[in-house]
Amino acid sequence: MGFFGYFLRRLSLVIPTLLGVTIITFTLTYVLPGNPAVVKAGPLVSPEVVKELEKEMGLDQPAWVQYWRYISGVLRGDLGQSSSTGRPVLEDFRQRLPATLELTLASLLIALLIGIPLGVQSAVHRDTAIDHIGRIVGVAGVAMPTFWTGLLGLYAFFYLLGVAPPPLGRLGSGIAPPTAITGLYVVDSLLTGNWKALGSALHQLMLPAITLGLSVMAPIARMVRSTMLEILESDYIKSAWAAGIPRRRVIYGDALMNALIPVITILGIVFGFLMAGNAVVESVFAWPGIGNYAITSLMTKDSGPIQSFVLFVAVLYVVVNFAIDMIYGLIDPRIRLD
Amino acid sequence: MNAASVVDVRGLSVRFASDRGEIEAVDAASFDVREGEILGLVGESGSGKTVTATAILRLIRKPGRQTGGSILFDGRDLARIPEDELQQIRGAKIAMISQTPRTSLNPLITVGRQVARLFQLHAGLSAADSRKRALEMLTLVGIPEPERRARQYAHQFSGGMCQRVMIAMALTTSPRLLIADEPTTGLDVSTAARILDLLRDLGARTGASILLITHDLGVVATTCQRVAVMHAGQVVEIAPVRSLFRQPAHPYTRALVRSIPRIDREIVMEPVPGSVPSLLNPPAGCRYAGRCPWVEDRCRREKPAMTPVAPEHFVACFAVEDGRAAAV
Amino acid sequence: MADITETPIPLLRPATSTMRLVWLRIRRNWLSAIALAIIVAMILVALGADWIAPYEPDATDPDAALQSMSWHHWLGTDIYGRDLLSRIIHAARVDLTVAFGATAVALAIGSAIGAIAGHYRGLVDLVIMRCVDSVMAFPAFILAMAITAALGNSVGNVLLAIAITQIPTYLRLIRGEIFRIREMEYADAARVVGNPAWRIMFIHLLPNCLPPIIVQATLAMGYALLTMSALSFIGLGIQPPQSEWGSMTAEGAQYIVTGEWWLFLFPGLAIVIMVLAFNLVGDGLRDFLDPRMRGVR
Amino acid sequence: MASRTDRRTFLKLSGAGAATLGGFGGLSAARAQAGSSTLTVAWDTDIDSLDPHVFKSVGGYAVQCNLYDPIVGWKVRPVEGAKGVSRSFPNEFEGSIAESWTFERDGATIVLKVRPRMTFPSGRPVDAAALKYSLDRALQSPGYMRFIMPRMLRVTKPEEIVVRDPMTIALDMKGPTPQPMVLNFLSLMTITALDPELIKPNATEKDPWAADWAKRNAVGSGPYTLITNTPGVEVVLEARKDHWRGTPQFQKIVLKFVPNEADRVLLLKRKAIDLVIGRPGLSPRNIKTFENEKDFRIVTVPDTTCHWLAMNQTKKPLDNVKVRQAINYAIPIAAIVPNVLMGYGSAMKSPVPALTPGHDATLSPYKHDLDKARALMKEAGVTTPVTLDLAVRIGWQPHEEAAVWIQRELEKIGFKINITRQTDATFRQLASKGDMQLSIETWQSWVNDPFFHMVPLFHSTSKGTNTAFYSNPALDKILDENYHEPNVEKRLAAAKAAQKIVIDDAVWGMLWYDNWTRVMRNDIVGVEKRWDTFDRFTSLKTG
Repeated sequence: MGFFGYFLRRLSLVIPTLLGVTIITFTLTYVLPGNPAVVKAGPLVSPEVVKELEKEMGLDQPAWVQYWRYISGVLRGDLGQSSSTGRPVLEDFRQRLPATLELTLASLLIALLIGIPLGVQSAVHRDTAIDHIGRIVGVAGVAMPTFWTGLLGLYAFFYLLGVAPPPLGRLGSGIAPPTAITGLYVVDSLLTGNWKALGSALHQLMLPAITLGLSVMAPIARMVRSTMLEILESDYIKSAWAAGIPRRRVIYGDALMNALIPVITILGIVFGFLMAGNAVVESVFAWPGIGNYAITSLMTKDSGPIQSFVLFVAVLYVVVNFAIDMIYGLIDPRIRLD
Repeated sequence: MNAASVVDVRGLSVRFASDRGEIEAVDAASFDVREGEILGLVGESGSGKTVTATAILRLIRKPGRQTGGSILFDGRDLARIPEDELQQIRGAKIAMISQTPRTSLNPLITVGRQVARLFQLHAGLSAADSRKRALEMLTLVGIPEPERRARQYAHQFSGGMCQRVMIAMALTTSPRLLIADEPTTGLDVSTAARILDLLRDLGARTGASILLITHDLGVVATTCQRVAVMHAGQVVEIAPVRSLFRQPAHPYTRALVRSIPRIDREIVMEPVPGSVPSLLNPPAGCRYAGRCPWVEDRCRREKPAMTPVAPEHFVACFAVEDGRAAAV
Repeated sequence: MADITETPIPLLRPATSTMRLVWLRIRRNWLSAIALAIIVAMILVALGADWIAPYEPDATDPDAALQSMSWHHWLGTDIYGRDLLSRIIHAARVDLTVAFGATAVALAIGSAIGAIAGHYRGLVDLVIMRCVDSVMAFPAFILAMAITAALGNSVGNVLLAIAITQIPTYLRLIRGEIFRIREMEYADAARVVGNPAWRIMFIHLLPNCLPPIIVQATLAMGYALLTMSALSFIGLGIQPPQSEWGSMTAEGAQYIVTGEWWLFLFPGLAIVIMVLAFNLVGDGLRDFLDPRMRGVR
Repeated sequence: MASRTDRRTFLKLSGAGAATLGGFGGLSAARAQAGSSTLTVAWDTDIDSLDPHVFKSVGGYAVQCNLYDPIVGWKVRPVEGAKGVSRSFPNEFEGSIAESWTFERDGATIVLKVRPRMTFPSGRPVDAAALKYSLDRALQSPGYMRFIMPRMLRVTKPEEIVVRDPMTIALDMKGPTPQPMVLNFLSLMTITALDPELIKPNATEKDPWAADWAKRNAVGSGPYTLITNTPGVEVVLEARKDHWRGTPQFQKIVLKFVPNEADRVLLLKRKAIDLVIGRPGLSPRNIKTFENEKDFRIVTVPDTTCHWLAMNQTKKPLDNVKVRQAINYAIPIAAIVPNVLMGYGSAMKSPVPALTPGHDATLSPYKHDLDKARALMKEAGVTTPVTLDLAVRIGWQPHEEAAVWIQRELEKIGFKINITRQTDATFRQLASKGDMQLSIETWQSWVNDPFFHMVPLFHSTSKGTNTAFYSNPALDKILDENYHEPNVEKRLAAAKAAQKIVIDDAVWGMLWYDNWTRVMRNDIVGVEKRWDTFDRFTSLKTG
């Protein structure tokens, strides 16, 4: 019953954290300048009309009343209205979330596919040219602002070379989205065998996903490298060598398997980077996700989406980290069985 | 040399690079392990025993490297054969068990699987057959309820149990040589004794020769046929057990034998006077010179060669050569 | 007794001078050494901006608008005819101020609260740690974005926003170290002898905390620069007349398609180089200060 | 071919750096689509509401102009010397929903004759009853038409909207009203016909005009219908086959949401889109880069959008008329027009735009004269340098650039200017609260009438839009008395008097009038620009 206890222990930390999160998001919006009533009313109306609107929107109530209304709304799934799309924020989120998830997962996949081998090779060839190059590539990946790499990529691969598609959404023009199952176009088109949509979705995804993936690859590579170094020195790897297990299997089997467990724990942090990078990358590539939505809303001081985005990301971050802890517990028999 | 050697180590040198210079961890060590025997390799911590064992399997890792000597196994020099051939030898013909059984098992693979995969790898058995053989092997090394235990992970095993698993793994493919590196470290006395019994028993049954690395002369006395004494990276004396304990020749060996507690076989050794010399740019001569009561100028300048003092009994010491040692 | 299996280190005797060792380590970490040199150089440039910059950063010259690289303007000019090099040099002040400032503020606040949590333990600690958890529930950039959006985008607010995202790191570090020291027997012994508690803390805390803090702070400065530039890109950056590399890059982005690529490239490169430098130095320091790594090879 | 042009342009622009990357031009994905029926447009706005009667985003209005028909329309005529572009002219109207109209009671009643056989997409007729329902809704539903309609049309109650026969409707106004003003008002896309049978089923007791529902659903009779609206991605419009104007060439309009201006330029240059619309759409500097590209066409016509330096009179020393005059003498507008607007605009001579009736370019004495400015500063008694903030909106490139030019000149006459950049929303809030000192403001009047234009900007009761917080009873009196003056001559004379007061008082730091400019694929013609500046896609075609 070790795992259940572990689950409960972690869960008991999650709830106060989530409460804290809502207090922080509420406080931040409460002091956010830009009177939503003024924005809603438009320039041709009198201050009296604005006052009336404020009252209607409950902006004249004390903070704690507004917080209570906010939190009970959130629990009911009412995230307020967006003044720029005129729709409930939840509906806008639902529409845009698949785009964000698709980009995030694709980037994570790219980061893992590059980061893990890079880290392994750096560790195996420690202090050789391979290690140094890997280190520089990794550090350079994090050192470049994502909007900078994104725009450079767009300029080079779309404008100059024409190999990347125009940054106009998730599918090329004239291509109908695949039948919605998961909302992720790549997955859905695979499931329905819609190869045309698959090709287009992958093409559109390519540049933003690489941009975002490169920016979070370094922590993965670094973590893999350092844990691999430690594990390659461990007794069980030595005994694996001594037992004549082939080199590839020792490195990519025995050692990597163990090295990936700590990597799972930093996936939480990587996810945080991804969510942050997402907002910027989505904005650069006009990717129709929630990050882009939040940033556009920032410009128009559309507080509903901003507040909801920050809250949503934080909650998602907490949940993801919790899930990662649970996965960690399930994978590592030392936690699962004790 | 009467019996055939399984492995013949000749003039083995291993060095480690460091910031401050080269560390000569093993210096021209020579010894052999013969068919069916248990050879003890004794010495204080840091005397180069484990490095020697690691070198036999050619598993010295950077910044270390073998700088000289040969390791003859089946008439071939292990230091010079290609890596993929060596892969066929490691685990299959030369197996090793370590002093840290608990950490030497992969924490994420079930114990049974770790044993079974060696059968698959070295004996080419199918997955099902390997599993069966693994269970047999676990039974053989005295793991109770092998079916259940095979599905467990290393952290659910005690140290002694882990060592049994290690032995089971080492013996899966009936190796010709088993290197046991301090196999009883960290185990309580009775467990240690049982592990040693098991080793001796299995060694005899499978015909494997054993290189038993230990710092415990007591273990050597009860387990080994012959013994090689190492000090600061050099082999200073080789002798049959009986001969060594009756008449230790090298001053270091004498100190070691003196340090054995009388009644029990506690692993702790009385310290030999003085401390192990730095292996960083060591002096040219005998490395025991700094601690030796009979030291003379020549000891610091020249390295003594192995000379016979009795049948099968060799020692590297000018004082013994000169007969001065006998005076004590 | 450890055996030789671990490492041959126990056998080492100091046989060479300290200077030689330092040199050896620098040689091994030449990349970090270069990075450190870049940081020092950039600090000097920022301090001496008034003397080094060839032009006044805000001096407009409509006749020289949007010129490419030339002898007169090494990195070209912007739409107002302002010299890009001079602006990058002056912007270094803002960037480094925020990077160092945010780190210093985070360190100060984080240590103070961490010390309180570590000292009082119990309920105080519990409450503080739950607050920390809540703050850490936000990805750093998202939190910085929300704070800047709420407070407005002045240098001080951007600095504060970045600092807030970094506080938990130092707080937890200090708190953990205090807990560890309290557990240690020699601290009790020292107390019996009559050393005041703060002195014990200070004496033992400093050497233990300093290396990870230095490493952390160095890396954090790189992140601060990146956060600031991303904030600028989404329109929450520092406002004119102050300019910083991120806002310059974001503004420059408007001009790539019309051919004035230098306005985008060079300020961005300044960020890349500085972040790279901070990261490499941080990595180097980690290797240098981490006792486990010391002396190997 | 197209890709080669791109490459050459790029090589020219960026010199050596591109040479290394140059070998890949053949991979361009340029879309050749002359005669195509789909028009892909980039804009930077979402649609916040489709309800004609509420205040909304630029996107909302722009789409509505294509989904609804106005009651009366601004007539367009080809612009001389420009290919394929027409514009509206002052006080020229054409029939739309109302095929014709007559005035009764000395201009106090307007009688509208509804176009026969006109239908909604549902097939139901657009008749007097539908129009009556729509006008009643404008007057009563939540939104801002209920404030504006009584003010301009002086129609306050539903009873004043009378159905005379199934195809005739009359509006009884409070008194004689200037005819152009009435017709201008009826040309707004916010006063239109909604399909009553679609609205009614969605009305509730709390929401009798189905305001919630209408926000998300278009119910107009216009040339296009809304197919999809995916906020943040795209809006797709499809042409009606049975619209009274006939079938447009572009059957499908895809409006792509591209918030970043650099991206819009990139997309257009790569021909991934055909046209950029919106405010500002493209800034002059980016427009200029298309000037020598043979694959693109720039359409630019004068417009009524005003840009000025707002001076908050509640802040010292901006309350001093001499200081404000000094600032007007210091503004280097002659340099700003070519260097910031790149010629896509013209210097402002009066707060009433040049195209608006009553505009008088002779009233303003101001020209760039620093000596005069310094003298005025001295007269005003301002000696020590005064520090002022000059606020601009982020992303409004001409404003940001002009601010620097203005800053430089103002610092020469004794100011210290800090330029601050605000997001649009913050900017608007600071302005309406009176927290600005100097700011660059902009205004465009959909109704091309001097009084409609001046009242919100200069009348002391116009909170929120009178950003100078200017208050002058004499001006208020002129504006109030002549707003509904039916005598054209008298009204224009009053407009001139009002202008003179505003100019003499130097209420604005006068900057410029924008041109209305669009960059598009070079084969698109039939561009029509109306007073409200929103694009109508129905007239566009290739040729």
